[in-house]
Amino acid sequence: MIDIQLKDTTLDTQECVDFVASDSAGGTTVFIGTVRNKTKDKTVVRLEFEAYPPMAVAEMKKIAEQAKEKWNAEKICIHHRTGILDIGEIPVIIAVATPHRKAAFEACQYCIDTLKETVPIWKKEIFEDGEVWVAAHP
Amino acid sequence: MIDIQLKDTTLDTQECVDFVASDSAGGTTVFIGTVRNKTKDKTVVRLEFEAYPPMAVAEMKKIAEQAKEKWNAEKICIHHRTGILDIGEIPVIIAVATPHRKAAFEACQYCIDTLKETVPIWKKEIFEDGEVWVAAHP
Amino acid sequence: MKIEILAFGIAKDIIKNRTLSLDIPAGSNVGFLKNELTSRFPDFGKLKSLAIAVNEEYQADDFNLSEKDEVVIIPPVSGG
Amino acid sequence: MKIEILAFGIAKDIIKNRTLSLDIPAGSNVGFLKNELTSRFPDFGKLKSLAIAVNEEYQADDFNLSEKDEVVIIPPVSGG
Repeated sequence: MIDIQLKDTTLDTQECVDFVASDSAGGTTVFIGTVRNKTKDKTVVRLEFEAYPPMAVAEMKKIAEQAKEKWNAEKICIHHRTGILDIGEIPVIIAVATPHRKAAFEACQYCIDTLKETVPIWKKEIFEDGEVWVAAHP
Repeated sequence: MIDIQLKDTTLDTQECVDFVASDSAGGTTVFIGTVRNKTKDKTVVRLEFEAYPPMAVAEMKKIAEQAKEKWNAEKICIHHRTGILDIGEIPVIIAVATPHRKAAFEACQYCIDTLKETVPIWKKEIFEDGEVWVAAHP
Repeated sequence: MKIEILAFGIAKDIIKNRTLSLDIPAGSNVGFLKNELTSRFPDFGKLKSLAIAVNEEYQADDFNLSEKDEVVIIPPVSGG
Repeated sequence: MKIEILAFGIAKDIIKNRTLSLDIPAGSNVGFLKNELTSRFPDFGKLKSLAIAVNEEYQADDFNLSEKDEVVIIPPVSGG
């Protein structure tokens, strides 16, 4: 089972953990992103996430399906925020339950690594003196 | 900051996640163990965890300190249950917050792997037709 | 043929709009479109990467476009 | 000297008690204690490993015991 959500309201870790809970899974690994207060020593005021919604959801679903297949995951949950996020807020939660724990770590890491490479979501960092689309330029 | 708890009441994932939350950490990784309903196709009825409490806490603290040092973790939380656990209950939660996500995965995996090797806690699996101390014999 | 293009993130800032209408030869491929975009808006050439999604799927340069396609400019993504 | 030993997990089942009092020569080390335990309770020899903690720390075979030490038999652990 896979649960993919792209939404503009606060993400809930417990909801993701509850979704993947399973009597036959021995290990659940969760990754929780957090808006950091600094990027390369520059103070971040807030972040803004923009998504191309239908494709972002489709790409997250692909990632979850690949991870489910490759690591024999029982359940995978990927929730991603859009909109304006303050410092300490959560842009992304990924929870993966697998029969054995090593696979849970690998699958969860695969999901977040791949999400950052392929899912059409863009993050703008807003500083006190300007703003920048993250990773846009070499 | 490190939070180590060994207790005979339900573990709370949100509590662990909240403990490690930090404005300067960009990634939190959480491992949640779960009591599986099967071991090698044998139906498990419940588990019983016994600990040598002062040393179990001391060893978990050592692990957290090593991980904090090695991966520059900001905060680490390790909670472990004792007593009787039913299927689906949580024996262990480990949450690690680091500035960058790769380190969070590595540190969290190190904590659970090492915990299973060194912390004086013993798990007895209770089946319908008997019981066994896990991993006691070769 | 006339195609309607959607832009997100920095692409939106570069074309100074959310959408863009382009007249390109019928049967043009994704590679042609990227060249066209970069010559009209040189700032696309400064990005780390430039991808095109057609009907919600990434497509390579040799993919042929049709008039009814949903075409989206995908600048370097940075979710998570 | 007389030492008081605590047992957990399967060690408790093997000695059929939570504690065990042993009379061993003064200055005996951990290795001697393990041999003594295994000869009295051969089931210890069947375990995957056998460790001894002294005052809440694992100790190697060459560690010398004293009468006031808190000595604990640590059969293979299986937490998590």
